[in-house]
This record gives sequence, structure tokens and C-alpha cells, in this order.
Amino acid sequence: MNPEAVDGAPVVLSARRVSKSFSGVQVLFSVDFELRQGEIHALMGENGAGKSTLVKILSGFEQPTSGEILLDGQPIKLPPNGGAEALGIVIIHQELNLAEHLTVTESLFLGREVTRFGVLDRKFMRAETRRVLDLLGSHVDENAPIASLSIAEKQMVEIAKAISRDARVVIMDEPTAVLSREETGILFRQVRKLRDKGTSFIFVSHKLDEVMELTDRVTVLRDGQWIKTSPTAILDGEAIAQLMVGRELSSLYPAKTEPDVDEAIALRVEAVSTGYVRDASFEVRKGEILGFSGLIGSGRTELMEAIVGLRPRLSGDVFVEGKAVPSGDLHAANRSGLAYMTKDRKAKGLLLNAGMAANLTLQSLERHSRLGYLDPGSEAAALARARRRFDIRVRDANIVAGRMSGGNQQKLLLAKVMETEPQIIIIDEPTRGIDVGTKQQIYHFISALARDGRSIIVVSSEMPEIIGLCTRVAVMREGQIVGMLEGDEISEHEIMRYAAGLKKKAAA
Amino acid sequence: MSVNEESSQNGIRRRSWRDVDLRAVAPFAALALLLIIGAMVNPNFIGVNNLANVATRSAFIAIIAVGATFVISAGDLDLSVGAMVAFIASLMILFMNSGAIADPALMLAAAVAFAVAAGAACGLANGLITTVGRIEPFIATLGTMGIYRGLTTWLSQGGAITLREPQLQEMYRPAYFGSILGMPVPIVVILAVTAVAAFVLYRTRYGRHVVAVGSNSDVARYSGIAVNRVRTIAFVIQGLCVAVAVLLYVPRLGSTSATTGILWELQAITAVVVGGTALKGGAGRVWGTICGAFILELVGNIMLLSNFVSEYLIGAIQGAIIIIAMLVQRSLVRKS
Amino acid sequence: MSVNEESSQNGIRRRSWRDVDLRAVAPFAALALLLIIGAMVNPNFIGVNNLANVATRSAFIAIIAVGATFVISAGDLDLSVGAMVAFIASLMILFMNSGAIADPALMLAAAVAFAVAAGAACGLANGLITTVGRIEPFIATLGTMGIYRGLTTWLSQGGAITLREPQLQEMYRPAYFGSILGMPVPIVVILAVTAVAAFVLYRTRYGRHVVAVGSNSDVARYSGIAVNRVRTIAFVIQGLCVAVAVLLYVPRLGSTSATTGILWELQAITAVVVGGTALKGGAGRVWGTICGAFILELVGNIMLLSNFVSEYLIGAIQGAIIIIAMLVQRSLVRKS
Amino acid sequence: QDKNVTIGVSIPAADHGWTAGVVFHAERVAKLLMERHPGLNVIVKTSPDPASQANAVQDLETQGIDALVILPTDPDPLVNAIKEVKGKGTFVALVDRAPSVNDNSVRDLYVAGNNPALGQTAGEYIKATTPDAEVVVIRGLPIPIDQQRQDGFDKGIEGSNVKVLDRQYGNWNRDDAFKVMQDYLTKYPKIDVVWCQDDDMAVGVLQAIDQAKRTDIQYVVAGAGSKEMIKKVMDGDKMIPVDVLYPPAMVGTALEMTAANFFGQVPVRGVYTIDATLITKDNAKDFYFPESPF
Ligand SMILES: Nc1ncnc2c1ncn2[C@@H]1O[C@H](COP(=O)(O)OP(=O)(O)OP(=O)(O)O)[C@@H](O)[C@H]1O
Ligand SMILES: Nc1ncnc2c1ncn2[C@@H]1O[C@H](COP(=O)(O)OP(=O)(O)OP(=O)(O)O)[C@@H](O)[C@H]1O
Ligand SMILES: [Mg+2]
Ligand SMILES: [Mg+2]
Repeated sequence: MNPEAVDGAPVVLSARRVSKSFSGVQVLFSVDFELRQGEIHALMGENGAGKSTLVKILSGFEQPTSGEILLDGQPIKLPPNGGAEALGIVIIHQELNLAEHLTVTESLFLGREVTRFGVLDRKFMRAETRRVLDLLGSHVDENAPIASLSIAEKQMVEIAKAISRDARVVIMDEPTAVLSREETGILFRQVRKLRDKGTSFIFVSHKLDEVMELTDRVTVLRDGQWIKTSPTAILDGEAIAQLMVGRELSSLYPAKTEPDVDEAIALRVEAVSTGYVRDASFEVRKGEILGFSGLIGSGRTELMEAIVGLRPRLSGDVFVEGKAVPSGDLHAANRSGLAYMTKDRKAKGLLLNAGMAANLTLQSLERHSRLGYLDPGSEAAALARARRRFDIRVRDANIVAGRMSGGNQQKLLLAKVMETEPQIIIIDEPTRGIDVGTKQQIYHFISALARDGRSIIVVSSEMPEIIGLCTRVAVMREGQIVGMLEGDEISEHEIMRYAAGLKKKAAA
Repeated sequence: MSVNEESSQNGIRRRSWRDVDLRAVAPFAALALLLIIGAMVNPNFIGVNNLANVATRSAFIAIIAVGATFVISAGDLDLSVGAMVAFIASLMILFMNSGAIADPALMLAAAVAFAVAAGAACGLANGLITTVGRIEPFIATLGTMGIYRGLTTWLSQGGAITLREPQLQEMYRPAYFGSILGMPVPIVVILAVTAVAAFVLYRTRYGRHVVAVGSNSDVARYSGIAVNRVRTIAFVIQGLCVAVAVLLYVPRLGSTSATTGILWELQAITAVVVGGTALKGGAGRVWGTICGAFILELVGNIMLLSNFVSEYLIGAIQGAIIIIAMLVQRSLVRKS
Repeated sequence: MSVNEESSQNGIRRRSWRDVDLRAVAPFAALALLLIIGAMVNPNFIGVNNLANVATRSAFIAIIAVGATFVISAGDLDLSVGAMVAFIASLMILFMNSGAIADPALMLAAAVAFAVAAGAACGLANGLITTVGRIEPFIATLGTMGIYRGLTTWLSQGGAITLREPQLQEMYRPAYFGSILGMPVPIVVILAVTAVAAFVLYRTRYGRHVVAVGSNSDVARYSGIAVNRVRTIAFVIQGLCVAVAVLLYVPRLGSTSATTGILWELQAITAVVVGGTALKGGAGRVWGTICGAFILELVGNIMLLSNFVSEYLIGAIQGAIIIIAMLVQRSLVRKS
Repeated sequence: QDKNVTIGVSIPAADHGWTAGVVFHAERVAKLLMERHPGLNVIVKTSPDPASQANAVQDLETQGIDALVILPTDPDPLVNAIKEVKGKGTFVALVDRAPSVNDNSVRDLYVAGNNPALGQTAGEYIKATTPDAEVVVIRGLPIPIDQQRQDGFDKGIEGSNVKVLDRQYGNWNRDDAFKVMQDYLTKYPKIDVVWCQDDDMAVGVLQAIDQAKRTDIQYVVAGAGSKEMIKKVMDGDKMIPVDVLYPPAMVGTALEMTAANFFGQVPVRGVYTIDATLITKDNAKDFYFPESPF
């Protein structure tokens, strides 16, 4: 749809002068927002700006402290806990929202099971699930328990769940943060198709290129305040970033500095195999940033987990500065200076009901204890340091991790791993859900670490990140390292050719 | 990203979650193992008579445990069931002794309805205290356990409450001692209750919701499920199962006392867990539960029939066997 | 990145803190309420003597419950503690009766060391079966409960085991009946054990790890915590606490039998939960646990001192009081 | 007399038939005595296990008692608690269950139920009636009084051909006794006599025999003297030809004697043993209390 057509379209859902406070801490300040029929409306802002809070209010999961919500121009009090679905408003939450014990089909139909004479019509529901998953090009088995899926697969299930509901308004809070480009592409095709049929979308994302590509209008929030709403076409990435951050951004990526060729080898991985990963070998030098690229499910995470000892290795060796690291012993790996940051911050990264300090120091408590006695002062100092260093923004210093905004959780996780002061850091999806401004900070931070002589492995599905940051890139495919790119070879095109299996290097 | 590589992934990934199925089979493997051991211990063991005895007497725990499967799947726990058996049995016998209805058949029917209603009411009380009162189910049902048992002691003045009408007793006896098509009534009842429960848990919307609530109550709430109602109904189902167990219990001895059903709650929970349902909630295996109840009864039966265990050590060996049975299960699941 | 929003942080940051505190305070509020009720029921109640008695006799459950706080915080459960008390007490008395060491003081010291070692060993067994054997703690410890109690029955040959040496008994008696600076020894022991436990749980690395494991074992594993070791050690701590309770139990009655400690596991768990620790794991409140143990004893004491409750109804009223105490707690927390 | 006396009575909780009888008789006699002596106050407290009974004794002491009548759940674990009370000069009457050391340091009065005799009487009856019987035994709980009964039984059948096939615990619980009996019937093709030493357990035993339709079992010997079993004896039930008396009313006897110590002329001291009388068809009606719960 072109902007003019949208311009004339009626407003479906809107927020008028909406404010929101959590136990006295205000996070939204009199925000106005309008969603028209058949438009894709981007909602942007820094981490903690209040995007998720606003969309939760627009879908009834939170009630505004003041202000009102209008549906088709009529003020309405949205029913809580997903009841707004009956009004045609569906949301995909930023945090995954599936029960681990249920199967894909069961999750998709949870709360609106189809029955015949009171008996579940399982055949119908399975078929319907399959149909929607196929529409999204997902190969997830409709009978698989949610617990057996990867995060990306879970996200696809969430998306399938939302778009299968024939909604008038679909709200997507960072749906693509864990998706590959390919999957994102399929998702966008479906979104456009539905938009053309008149469905309206709110699209929350930190990926500027996606916003530019997909959306009709953009609304920017900063610190809980409405800043601007305007057609996407008249803005460019720079401009949006500037609106969000409130200042001009310098270049996103720092200048690459290649390590000396004769720099010592910090990490050597020899022929590591696990159930899925076969014969992976590579080296990282001191001061090097090595990227790992590949399609979703190509085995990058499994390889990294095997290296640091989170998974047993079936064979192969890992050497840190020449010394072997035992298999399946994370603590030993940590002690030898090797650290790993998980991509699954909610299930594996943070204790959601603990505060920031407890999370921050969990992995490095020995640094904060004297004769086995924990020193709260030292922990508080570490927290103050980390908040400064990673710009962790919370309005309430005693908030539990689960209540922090997604991006700030990610920063806290990174800070937690860095607390162990590792020499070699493996970062799985470093900037998942992080706003541009902070992204830039994190990239510079990584680069500074490398210049300091540390070695960094960046596992990422975001191609620009890999290209902009790494001096060498390994590409994985179906459990094997199929290519190792250096210098000018590092380009989106080359990486894709390896990842898709069109090209293969004899030796990695 | 090119799409032509799709072919390599051809179709849908069906994989590691297969071993979930194996976990459902594991209790039956443990049961088979016990049967073999039993046959070796005593030739009488494998006789139809003995096995029917064991199955029949497992009825109380089995039926109660079926109810417990719902409560546990929904992420709760009910410690009051043993006391509830004593309480409902007392009420039922007192009702029959009251002679309110002259015709014995009518009286019996009324007493059955009364017991079922009492069971549902007790379950409802547990459910409401837990959900509306927002008290940990462990504590809430420990409290009602004290209440139900205390009331029973009070009703019976510490002694036994015995069914007085010989005519009623005669009429009611077959409900435990009779058989249908050659199968003892209690076994028929177990199978019927389990079949209904399996249907409800696996084939109805409510069953789905139970599992969802037990697996992640926030997700369930966000999906528009009335979490508290689902949990409360699970407690009511537990109460109904207890009532059914009472319906079989009363005709057996025709009497009840304040000691009736002591520690049955632990046995029921054990049956559920041995049957493969996790205490953390989110998955229920009704047939496994029945299998667990048989296993528990069988272990005791084998001990008694064997001649080489001192009566002092029976408890110890029973404990060891339960642990070993669970280890067998685990190793089965792991190997797959 | 703007920093100007920092300022808004300072305003009201104490808030959520406070209701955490309130939850910790709630059990103490319930305790205070009970004290007031008790004072109204019987004037003797509030006497130093009676209160000291109650505190003293809560020692066994309180000390065991402190250990249970660790196990529960780590997300596990130990049902074997009651049987473990009986078992360790039997072993300890048999050891003292054996007369292996002539000098009574030495003998006593050796017996104490022996009991502590036995406690640690029993706890270790529970821990290993649960973690290495990967069996649900409920079942694993139900199994060891049977084992410990069975072994006790066997050791006592169905009777009681009584400390024979009068000299030893005389020497050991003050460990329960004596007092230090006017305070009964058991109270001193409770306070000491709790202080140490609070230190370990709140101020050491291990304590942090326990809570992390109980709250999300995956996160703990990804943080380099040896999850199974942490859980096993929690069971060992539980075993040590049981041993300490035995050290107080033996001088009190000088004898033990296979029925010693029956249902203490339920009481200990109840104390923990009444004290504000959630059964799901992930948070431990040691002082709350002690408070919970006092509450349980007090309820019994008030029942006994009041003369208007039929003894048949005591159980019922106790159950009701526990539920009411929890409701009071809840409403306190909610209001904040 | 305007003498003010408080007597504390500590007994097991009414958790099975016999103890229910104890509670009944304690209450009955307490009421009776308080009517007879206006200055007398009797406080009855029940406890489920030794540890809580020790607490109850302490609580009674807190209320200021002149005498304690105690029927211990399990005697040995309670010796210290009793001594504590006695040490303060309180009159102590011990009922039924004796600790291993049972002398004046523990109690002033001992009203003894005779556990060994309960076993012995049953054994002697079986020896006399069916000298070649094959017997299965259902025990109670693993505590000393159960052991004493077993020893008494063995003494009773000594020197005869009576053979004990098996002994298992039935926990003084009818449901457990039912199970154990079922398994005995499976295990042994021929059983002559069942000795289950408790009337509550006999209920389960009889049902199990009935269900198996076995005719080889000649009779069941239980014990205690519940009204149901005595009724059966009175009615000439073939399966229950006799019962061995172990009257819960003994607590009442002890209470009466204790009261007599304060209100009567002579001090009451020493041991008073209540026999384990064999109840037969002839004397049954003397022991039948239809209004008792037991
Ligand atoms: N339930 C809650 N209780 C207390 N504070 C909360 C709660 N939910 C959100 N907040 C706070 O509100 C602020 C806004 O959070 P929100 O999740 O809306 O940010 P966001 O714009 O979605 O950020 P991100 O891009 O990181 O996801 C944050 O400071 C967060 O900590
Ligand atoms: N065809 C397949 N057969 C079996 N297992 C597969 C297959 N494809 C993927 N897997 C599973 O997927 C996992 C590999 O995913 P992993 O998370 O390591 O990949 P990744 O490259 O990090 O992708 P992501 O972007 O999702 O993190 C392994 O655990 C493996 O068991
Ligand atoms: Mg967000
Ligand atoms: Mg990955």
C-alpha cells in the first residue's frame, strides 16, 4: 500500500495520552499513538524506551495508569490476559510465550481448542497447524514438544500462532530478533499479504533495514515520551537513529584492527565432534575477532557449547594457550580464561526473579568473596561499574531481571559474562534485541577488548555484524565448518554461498 | 538467502523427542520386571487369584492416584486425600445408619450420591483455599488433612463407625467382593475410572488446559485460560476420585475409623510419580499412574510371599526396590 | 545515550524491596498473633517457663527444618529425615552401648562424632541417588525413608533401643536439659545452627549457588555452577542437621524405636513453607523456617493448654489454624 | 472435703480402636470422679507419638498438677519426661506399658496391663485347643509392647506341636491386616489358626478369609476385648471362639486409685496387675460395654 492510501484509511486502534507507572516508577509519559487500517506501523526506540509496555497496553496485557485506548474510535477497556483476541487484537510478545510441555499444535490452539461434540478434533488442529507452518516455510514438526525446539523455531511457532487468528490488528514485538534473514523474508511476505487484505500491524524492531523495508509509518519513543510519527518513506535510517538516540551517531562499526600474523594462538580447536557437529577445527589468535556465520541450526551453538564444556565432546581437543581443556567441564574452561555467553538469555542466561547484582556476579562470585565470605560492597561496586560500562538502564535499581526491558537484559547478560574477565570470549548473538545506539557501544567494546589482546568469537545471524566486526569468518553448514573467509573475501555473497552449500573449502 | 537449499532439510525434522514415548512405556517395563521377579520368588504369585487380589486391593490407591494425576499435572499437590477417605467414609456410613430412608435400595443410592457430593465438596474446599486463598497447595491441603481427619475422629469419638443395617451391608457387599464377567468389580472400576480420566486429560479441552497450567501458568493465563478455575476443578476431580474409592472401601470392611487411609496420600503421590508424571507439573500419564499403583502393591505382595526376608527388613527392601525400579526406568529412557 | 533519566531513578527505588521484606516479616507477624491468642487462652501460657518449654521442644523440627530449607531452596525435597532421625539415633545408642571405649567422656565424644558422620553419610546417599541416579527427589527419599526406617526396625528387632550406661546417660543429660547462661541448651543450639545456616545461605558463594540452582538450574549450569554438586551438598547439610537434632534427641529420651520421628519430614517441610520459603525452590528464608517451627509447636501448645477443645477435634483445629496463619501472611503481603 | 487437687491424664490419641477405648474410659472416669469430689480437677490430654506426649506431659506440668496418670505411647522414650515430673514431687501413676527400668524412681503406682500375658494366654489357648495347629501371626507395630506379646505367645505354645508359619506386621490397622491375611492365604495352602493379637486387625482378617472362601482356618484369636468381638464370642461365632482381655478401662482404674490416694484414707503405692483374662462364651457378658466406642 502506498502512504497516500494509508493516509485516508480509518484509524483502528489508538492510544490517547497514555501514561504508565510500575509501582510508582513512570515508564510512559502521555503517549499518543494511532494505527490505521491496513498499515504496518513501526515502533522504535532505545532499550527501555517503553515500546513493549506500550504494545502491552494496546493489547490489554497491561492497563494504563492514565489515558485511554480507542478501538474504532470508541474508548474501550481492553480485557486482560489475551482477552483482546476476541476483539481481533493479537500480540506476539517480545519474551517467548509458550509452555514447554505442550506440542506445537497444542500451543497453536491453546485457549481456543477446536472440539467436536466436546472431543478435541486433533486431526483438524494438526492439519491446520501444518498449513500455517508451511505458509511460513517452517519445517517444525507439528507434533514436536516445544521443549525440543530451538529459539528460532519457537519464534516461528509464535508467529504462526498470531497470524493464524484472523486478527484485525497484529502486534509483533521484535519478532525477527531471533530469525534468520531467510525466515524474516518469508515472514514479511506473509505480513504484506495480510496487510493487503486490510490487517494492521505494529512492528517493534531494532533492525533499521527491516523497518525501512517493511513499514509504512514509524513512531519513535524516547525515555517513555512520544517523539515523532511520520511516514517511513520520508525518513532514512540515520534520521530514525538520531530521533531515537537524541544525538547523531558516528559510524556503527569501529575500524578493524587485524592482529599480527605471529601473534600467539589463544584457542585451538581440533577435530571436535558432538552428536551433530563433525570434525570442527579452527584457531583464534590473540587480539582477533573471529566470526561464525551460518544458517539457523547449522550447529554453531552446539559447537561453542562443546568447546566451553557445556556439552560433552564425543571426540576432539580444545587447547587454551597450549593447555588442553577437559571435556564437559565449564568451570575448568572458565578458569583457563574461556567464557561463553548464551543466546538464550531467558532460559539459560539470567535468573529472572533475582536482582541485577545477584545475576551480575553469579558466574564470578570468587572475585567478590574473602575467605568464602561474600562482600556486598564489592558486588555493589561491580554493579555500578557494569551499569556504566554497558549502559544498563533501569528506572528502579532493585528491579528483578525478569522485569527489565529485553535489551537491558541482554546488556546485563553480557556484563555478567564479562565479569569473569575472560581472555577468550565466545559471544552467541551479541546484540539480540539491542538498540542501535547500544549496538554501537557494544561493537566498540568488543573491538577494544580485541585491541587489548583478548580473543573474541562472535556467533551471529546478522550478516552486517559479522562483516563489520570480524577479521576472519568461519561458515558452518549442517554441523561442519565449510569455509574460512579472510580479508576481502568477507562479503555477504561469499558467506551465503558457503552457508547454502554452493561452495566448499577443502580444508578449514 | 537462497531457498534452493531447502531440499537438504527435506520436510520436517522429527527427532529426539521420540524418547518421550519411551518414558511412557518405562513404568510398564518396571511392572513386567516385578512380575518376573515375583514368579521366581513364589509359584503361587503368578496365579490368577493372587494377581486379582493384588489388583483388587490396589484399587483404592489407584483410583485416588488417578485424581492426583490431575492435581499434579496442574502443578499442585493434595495431601488431604487419605484423611478425606476416612471423612467421606464416616459420613457415608453415618448417613446409612441414620435410617433416613426406609427402602434399602433407595437408601444405598442416596448414600452413593451423598458420598459423591461430599467428595466434590471436599475437593472444592481444597481448590478454593489453594487458588482463591493463594496458599501453597502443600500447606493448604496439609491443613485440610488435619481438618478432615480431626472431624473423622470426632464423628467416631475415636473409635470405629460401623454399618449397622445387615440388609444394607448384604446388598452393598458385591460392590467390592462381586465380579462382572468374571472380573472383580474393583478392577472394573479402576479401568473405567482410568479410561474416563484418560479421555478427559487427553481428549478434552479441559485436559489440555490442565497440562498448560501445570507447564506454565503465565502462558496459560495469557492464552485466556481461567487458571484458577482449571486448578480448582482438578481438586474437585481429585475429590470425586476419592469418593469413588470410598464407594469401594465401605463395602469391604463395612466400617471405618480415624486410622482409615493414613499415609494414603503419600502412596497415591508415589504411584503418580512412579507412573512417570513429574511432580513439577505439566504432564500427566494416567495409565502410568495405574501401573505405578500396581507396582507399589506388587512390591508389598512379593515381600510377603517370599520367605527369605525378615519381617523387620521388609520396609528397607521395599524402599530399595522402589529406587531400583526408578533407576531401571531412567536407564531405559536414557538409552533410547 | 542520554543519562538524564538517571535522576528519575532515585525517587522511589525502595519500593519493591519493601514488599520482599514484608514477606520475610509475615511469619513473625503470624507468630505474634499466636502469642496473643495463647495469652488469652491460658494465663500460664505467656510464662517464661512455658515459652522456654515450647521453644526447647521445637528444637528437633526446627533444626531439621533448617537443613530442609537448603534442600528446598535448591529445588529438591527430602522425605527421609524422620526415618533418618530414628536410624542415626539407633546407631548412636548402639555405639554407646557397645562399650568400645571405656572412658565415658571419650565415649561420648566418639559417639557424637559418629552420629555426625552417619548423618553426613545418609545425606550423601540421598543426594547421590537423586542427582547421579537422576530420580525425582520425592521418590528417591521416599525410598531411603523406607530403607532407614527398615534398618532401624531391624536394629531394634522390633523393640526399643535404650541407652544402658547410667553414667553416660548422666553425663549426656545436660545436652538437652541443661542451660547456658540461663538459656536452655536446645534453644542455644537452634540459634547457633540457624545463625550458621543463615551465614552459609546468604553470605557465601555456596549459598548463592543453592538459590541459583533452585531458581533455574539451566542458568546455574551455564554460569559454571556444578549443579549436581550443589544439590548433593544441600542433602549433606540436611543430613548434618538431622545429626544435630539426634544429638539433642538422644539425651532427652535416652531411647529410640522404629517409630521415632514418624511424620517429622512433613512437619519440617511445613515449618519451611510456613516460614515463607516456596516449595518450588529458588529462595530460602532460614529465620522464617525457625519461626515456622515455633508456630507449629505453639499451635499444639495452645491446644493443650486450652481446656475447651475436645481432644478429638485437636487435629481439625490445628489444621484450621495453619490455614488461617497462612491467610494472614498472604493478606499482609498483598496489602503492602 | 475442700481439698483442691488437679490430676493430669496423658494418654495416646484415639488413633485406633483400643486407644479410642482408653480415651473413652479416661473421660468417663474423670467425669465421675469430678462429680464425686468437688475439689478435684482432671485434665485429659491425648498425644499421637512419644515426642508429643513428652510435650504434653510438660504442658500439664505447666498447668500445675498434683498427680500424673500416664499411659505412654511408648514407655522407654518417655522415662525422662516422667522422671522430670516425678522429680518435682508429683504423684505418678503409670498405666499399662512399663519401661525397661520400672521402679519407684519412675512412678508411685503401676497399673499393669499384662502384655506378655496377652500373648501367653492366646498361645496357651491354641496349644490346648489345637495342639498341632499351623499358625500365622499378624504383629502390630515395631515397638516393645508388640515384642513382649510375641515373646509371651512363644512361651505359651512352648512344648507343643503348634507351628508358627509366618509373622508379619499389620500395624494394628484393619486395612493392612486385610492385605497381610490375603497374602498369607495365597502363600499357605493350609492354615489352621490366625493369631492377630488385636480386635481391630481381626476385622480385616475375617473379611480376607471370607473373601477367599477358605474353610481350612479353624479360628482366629484376637485380643483387647472390643464390644464387637465380645459380641461375637457371646453369640458363639465359630471363627471367634474366644478373645483375650486387655481392657482399655484400666486407665480408669488407675485414675480411681490415684484419686483415692488424695481423697481416701490410705496412700496408694505399688503394682496392680490386670490379668489378661480369656473371654469365653461363658463369661463374655461380664465384659460387654455396648456404649463404649470400642
Ligand atoms: N512489570 C514491570 N515492573 C516494573 N518495571 C517494568 C515492568 N515492565 C517494564 N518495566 C520497566 O519499564 C521500562 C520500559 O520497558 P519496556 O520493556 O517497555 O522497554 P522496551 O522499549 O520494550 O525496551 P527493549 O527494546 O529493551 O525491549 C523499563 O525500564 C522496564 O524496566
Ligand atoms: N538435520 C538435522 N538433524 C538432526 N538434528 C539437527 C538437524 N538440524 C539441526 N539439528 C539440531 O540443531 C542443533 C544445532 O543448532 P544450533 O543451535 O547449534 O545451531 P546454530 O547455528 O547456533 O543456529 P541458531 O541460529 O538457531 O542458534 C543441534 O542440536 C542439532 O541437534
Ligand atoms: Mg521490549
Ligand atoms: Mg546459535
